[in-house]
Amino acid sequence: MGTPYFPGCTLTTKAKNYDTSGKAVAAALGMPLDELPDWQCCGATFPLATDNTMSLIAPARVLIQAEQTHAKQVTTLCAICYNVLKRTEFSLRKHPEQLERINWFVSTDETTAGQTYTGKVQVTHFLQQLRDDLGWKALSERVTQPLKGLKVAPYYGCLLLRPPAEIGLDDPDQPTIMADLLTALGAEPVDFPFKGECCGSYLAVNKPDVPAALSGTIVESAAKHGAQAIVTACPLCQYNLDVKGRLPILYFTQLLAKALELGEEISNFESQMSKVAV
Amino acid sequence: MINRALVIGAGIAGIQASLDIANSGYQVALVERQPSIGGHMAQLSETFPTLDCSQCIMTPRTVEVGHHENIKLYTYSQVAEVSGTPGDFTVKIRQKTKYVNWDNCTGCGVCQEKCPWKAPAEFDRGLGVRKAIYTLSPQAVPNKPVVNPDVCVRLQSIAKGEKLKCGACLKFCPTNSIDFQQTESFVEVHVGAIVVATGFDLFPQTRLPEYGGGQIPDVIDALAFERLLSASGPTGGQVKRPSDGKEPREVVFVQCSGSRDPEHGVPYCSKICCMYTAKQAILYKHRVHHGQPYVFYIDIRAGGKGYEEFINRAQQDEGVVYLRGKVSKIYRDGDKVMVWGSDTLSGRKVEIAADLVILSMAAVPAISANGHRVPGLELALDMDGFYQSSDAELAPMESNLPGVFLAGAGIGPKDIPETVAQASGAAAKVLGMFRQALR
Amino acid sequence: MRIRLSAETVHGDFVKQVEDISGQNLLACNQCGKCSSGCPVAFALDLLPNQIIRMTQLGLEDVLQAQTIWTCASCLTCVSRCPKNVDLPRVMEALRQIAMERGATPMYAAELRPDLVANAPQMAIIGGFRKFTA
Amino acid sequence: MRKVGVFICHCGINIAGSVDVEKVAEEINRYPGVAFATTYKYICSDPGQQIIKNAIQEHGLDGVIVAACSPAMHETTFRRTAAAAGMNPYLLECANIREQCSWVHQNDRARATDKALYTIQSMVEKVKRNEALDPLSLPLTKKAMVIGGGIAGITAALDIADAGYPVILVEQSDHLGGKMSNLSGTYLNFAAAPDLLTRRVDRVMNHPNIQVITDAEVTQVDGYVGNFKATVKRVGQDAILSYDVGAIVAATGYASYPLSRLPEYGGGTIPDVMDALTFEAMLAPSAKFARPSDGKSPKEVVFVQCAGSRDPEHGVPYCSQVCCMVVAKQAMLFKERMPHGQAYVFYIDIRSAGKGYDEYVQRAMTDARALYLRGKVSKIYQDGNKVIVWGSDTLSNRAIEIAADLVVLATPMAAPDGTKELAQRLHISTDANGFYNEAHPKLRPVESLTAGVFLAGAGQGPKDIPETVAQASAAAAKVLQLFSRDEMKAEPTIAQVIPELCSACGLCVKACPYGARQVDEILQVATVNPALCQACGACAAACPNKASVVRNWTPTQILFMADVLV
Repeated sequence: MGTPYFPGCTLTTKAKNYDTSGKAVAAALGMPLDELPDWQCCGATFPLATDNTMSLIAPARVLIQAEQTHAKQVTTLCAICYNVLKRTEFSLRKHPEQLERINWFVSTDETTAGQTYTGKVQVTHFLQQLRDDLGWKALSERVTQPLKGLKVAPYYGCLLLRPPAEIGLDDPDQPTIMADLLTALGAEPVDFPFKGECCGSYLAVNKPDVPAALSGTIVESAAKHGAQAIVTACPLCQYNLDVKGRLPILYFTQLLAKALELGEEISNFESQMSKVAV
Repeated sequence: MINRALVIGAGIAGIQASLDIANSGYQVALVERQPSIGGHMAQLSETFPTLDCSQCIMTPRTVEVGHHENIKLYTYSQVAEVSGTPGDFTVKIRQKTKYVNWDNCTGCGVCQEKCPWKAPAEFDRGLGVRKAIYTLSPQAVPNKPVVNPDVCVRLQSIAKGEKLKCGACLKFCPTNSIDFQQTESFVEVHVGAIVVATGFDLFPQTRLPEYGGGQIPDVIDALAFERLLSASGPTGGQVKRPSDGKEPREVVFVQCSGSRDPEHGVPYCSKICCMYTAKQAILYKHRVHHGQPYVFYIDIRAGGKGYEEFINRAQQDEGVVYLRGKVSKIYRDGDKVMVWGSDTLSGRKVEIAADLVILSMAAVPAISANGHRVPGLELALDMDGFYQSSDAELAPMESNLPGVFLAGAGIGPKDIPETVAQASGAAAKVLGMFRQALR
Repeated sequence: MRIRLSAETVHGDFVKQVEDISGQNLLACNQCGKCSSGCPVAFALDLLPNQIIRMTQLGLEDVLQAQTIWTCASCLTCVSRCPKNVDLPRVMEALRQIAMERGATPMYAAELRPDLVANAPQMAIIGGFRKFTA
Repeated sequence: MRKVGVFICHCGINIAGSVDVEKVAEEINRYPGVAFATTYKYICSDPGQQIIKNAIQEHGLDGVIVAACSPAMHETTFRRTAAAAGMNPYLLECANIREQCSWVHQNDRARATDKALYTIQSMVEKVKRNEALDPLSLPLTKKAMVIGGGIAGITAALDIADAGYPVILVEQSDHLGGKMSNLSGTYLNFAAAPDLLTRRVDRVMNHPNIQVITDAEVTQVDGYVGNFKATVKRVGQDAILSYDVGAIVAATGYASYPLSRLPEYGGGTIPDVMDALTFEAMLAPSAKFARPSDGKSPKEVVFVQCAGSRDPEHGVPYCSQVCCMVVAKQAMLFKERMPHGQAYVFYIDIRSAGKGYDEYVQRAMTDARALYLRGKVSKIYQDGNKVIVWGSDTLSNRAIEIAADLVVLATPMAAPDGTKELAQRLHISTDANGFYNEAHPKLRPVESLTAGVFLAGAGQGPKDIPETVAQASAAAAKVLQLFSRDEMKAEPTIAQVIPELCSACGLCVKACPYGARQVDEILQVATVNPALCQACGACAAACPNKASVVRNWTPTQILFMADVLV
């Protein structure tokens, strides 16, 4: 039995290849992801107001569902879902009275009657599982087709790492987790100063010129430092950066799939690499 | 080598230097131009950053000086002339006319009770009144009065050769210590070394016409506000504004009033204003809970132990509003005082209708402020009139004259801990001289 | 123009409301400017982050007219580097909520470019809108 | 039966204003044990003191109470008076009826008068049971140890040695001069400073009264004021040197904050991002003005102030005080080296408070054309052979980017590693930021709370050279003052152990905050070190057998006093 897994809206629609590659890779590594039954949207933004109980119900429901599986952790791939759920977990641990109210509210709904969140289950990102549960060394040993000579720039963006006090996955100013992954896969990580700069996020819908400008700088910088591709853990970053078409923007799971030789239909590696002339 | 030291000025610097020398077994002649010792520190309410009561931490020191067997006090006196060489100076001290025989006076205070003639009390920066015969404060050391000839009608009638007037003090003094025939006298002291600790005064408000030039009653300087805050002050520590005695609800503090302003003749930073202003704003808030203090500043200069933290406290815990901009104009509008400033951070011009305005006036050297220069003691002064150390950085306490040492705000504006350290430092130099002579 | 400061403005309901909603002590900010230094969208702002918090400190309600509060992408760069740990994104959120209470309608679904709505990831659309309806 | 005299002070109107002193005198006169009572306007005045002297002699008083202000004010004064009249000074006590009575009950004359009376009565009960004591005298070693050979230690050592006392100067490194020896010059008297320092170092090395021990650290300190035993260990040598000294000056200075703790500034990772001391070395006239990465001379240099300071989130809430001036100086030196270069300075507040300092910074702006920008830098990263700095100017309200050739971080002045440990060895305390605590922030800046241990320089908190030098001389003054006596007098009103009652349980040893207690294993009885005991009474409270008592503050006395008051 595998780890409960929360894909989130985007991974089942616009970012299907992230989802498929992610699941396949996990299975291949013997750490399968079991998608939560009838999960629902996490809310896509962590509510920042002090009185945010109402807005926390959506992400809290996800945690409640997850806890019913009696697993220790629930995994995500989408950086934004991860951020929202992780901060929710943090916030509910910090404010038991709020947790109590939410538990009560959710248990009044007959479909979820009696279900509560007690903090047993913890939110994690698949990257974290690879690092902490499997380990880079073990991973590299599983690689059958090392990505020799492939220069990839790891792009972390914002929500995978910030705010560090609540997320704690890696240092937001000097992250290494994706670079270490790339090394494990035999690729050559390209460090560049914009790895943690914002891509413009959801301004994509109402102020597209802002993400365009920001993403432009990011991609240019990566290219300037010799990257042949950019790897990310966030569908929104992927979307914003891809607009330029200057470099292929891949999910880290695609590179894993490639290195584990799970086939092009899973990894989508060649097709995306070939889209842009490097 | 004469193992006796002369200390000029009995503020906290002079007091500390005297005690360090006297407690090492050497004699000290301590000269102070005021009738009693303590200097400006005696005027302060509480001190930053610990909010210790100034009187309480200082009184034990003033009392110790008053009773120290190795310290001879010459208050209400001035050094008239210095001659001789290092190790053997002859100092001529002018003792101003007190019109009171201090040898008999017990300091009972009856004379001050009975005297009918009042004048503004300079110790309270003019906010309180004192009699023609006065001591600086009830806690004064020595606690003995002098007569102010400008106010005493008896002395004026004597001067004019008219029929003698008043004489209440004469009548009531239980020890017959009042002596209107007294004249100024001179004494000579022989000393081996000299410590000059003459301190600072405040730049006069009259020099800042755009801030009201001292004409607006509810625009006062920082020392005056200290007196308003002080439990021993004219209002017993209640914040009441001068014009109508009302409790001010909106209070504006104006930093760099004169300082950092070459155009007003004060190019330098007075160093202590940022901290005492924050302190005064906090104390005001403690006295008037619903009141709102504002502070106009250019840079907040909180370089010192616990100082930055103290400013943070003022800003985030005590709700003092800091506005980054120098005030341009202050004028009276009905019972309000209008302050025109700016906040360069929000990029806005700011106007505040204040009930009371406190000017953090520049600190200027007392010595040039009272124009008193001593023949035979030609100390080098810098362009601002402060004493010039032989090396500003590595020999701050050494003057251009061998055997003459410097301490405190007379060298340049500085806060109490730095002043006290310098004073002890100057004492070390004196002790070094005396001890070397032994060998 | 000259603004008139008084206890009413600097400790008025507006400031209190922002502090309540954001849970931040506005005066903890000493205007060092680090937030503006690092803000990725600074180029697209009409007021810089430090000005937003500054105007709020002073109770200047015209801060609500600023486009900045809508342009802020909540990337959290400022708060993760702030020396005084002031959570500026929460302040922005508070200002947005107050602005909306007062009838501000920063964006209409109908006005969005259809191609963007079609291609953009769900999270962008949901997130984008939630930000304006929190 | 004791004959107690009571002298009630009017203190002008300070006391008489709200206390009916005559009534109090009348009442107390009838109180058992009181042989004489009177009032006077100002008892502290000379005629007032005369009254006490006369009464002691006429009535043969063997107990005196002065009911006046706080004993902190005049206890010494009046005890001197009593001694002059031939009475043991420790049979005199002050009853505080001013600060603790008249001043706080100004509107209730009746009750203020009652309170004054009770206060005095309880004091009578105490004085009846006071023993006549003589001040203790302790031996004194007139030799000082100075820890730290920077400008602070050097100056303190010279001032003490010049006064004719031997000094042991212990320095951690292999040379004297400390951080200052790395400076190419100071602010105001730039050129002269290094020379002045060298001359001072030479004087120390050749001074007959100074013994310099380099490469060494103080490993243990026992004893107390006047009688310390300090052991010193030289690096790489097993030999332990031991010294008897009467006073110790801690002048251990500061350490630079590690660059690695500033990741967002590329600290430790970008070669051309350095701290101010490193840049100072680069500026040294002898050195080639070349940046680490490629040896080129930087044309555009960015100075980042408060790089860690005034930043609780980086663990440094305080201001480091000197950076504003150091940066201004370096900006000017840079301009001399690179006349066509441009310096930028990011700051929050310009803290040039000090004689001639503000003018100095103005010169950096106007003459050296350094561009000052008001905003804290957020991010620094390498871009090719440039270092990109992201800052802002909160005055023009612009976010700012500068492509620099070199970045200088004005990092905090921090307490050196090992400060805490040394402090513990010296039995002195450190503050939240690891700097030595002074006895009083205003009036005792160079004294620690442990008698005989003094402080100088940046070890007590960030400060510049003039302040450090003044402090060093001040610390020297305290040492000279201590050494000026032939032996040390100490108050006899300290803790005492009644051997018959003591079970050597050792509770008092734990209770004593001053390490003044020990258990004599042979005699099986607790002992008191008179030099360390501060008479706080913790031992008396802790002792299960009432074997520990503070002399003239015995449980019996306190009970009798309480009886009157409650």
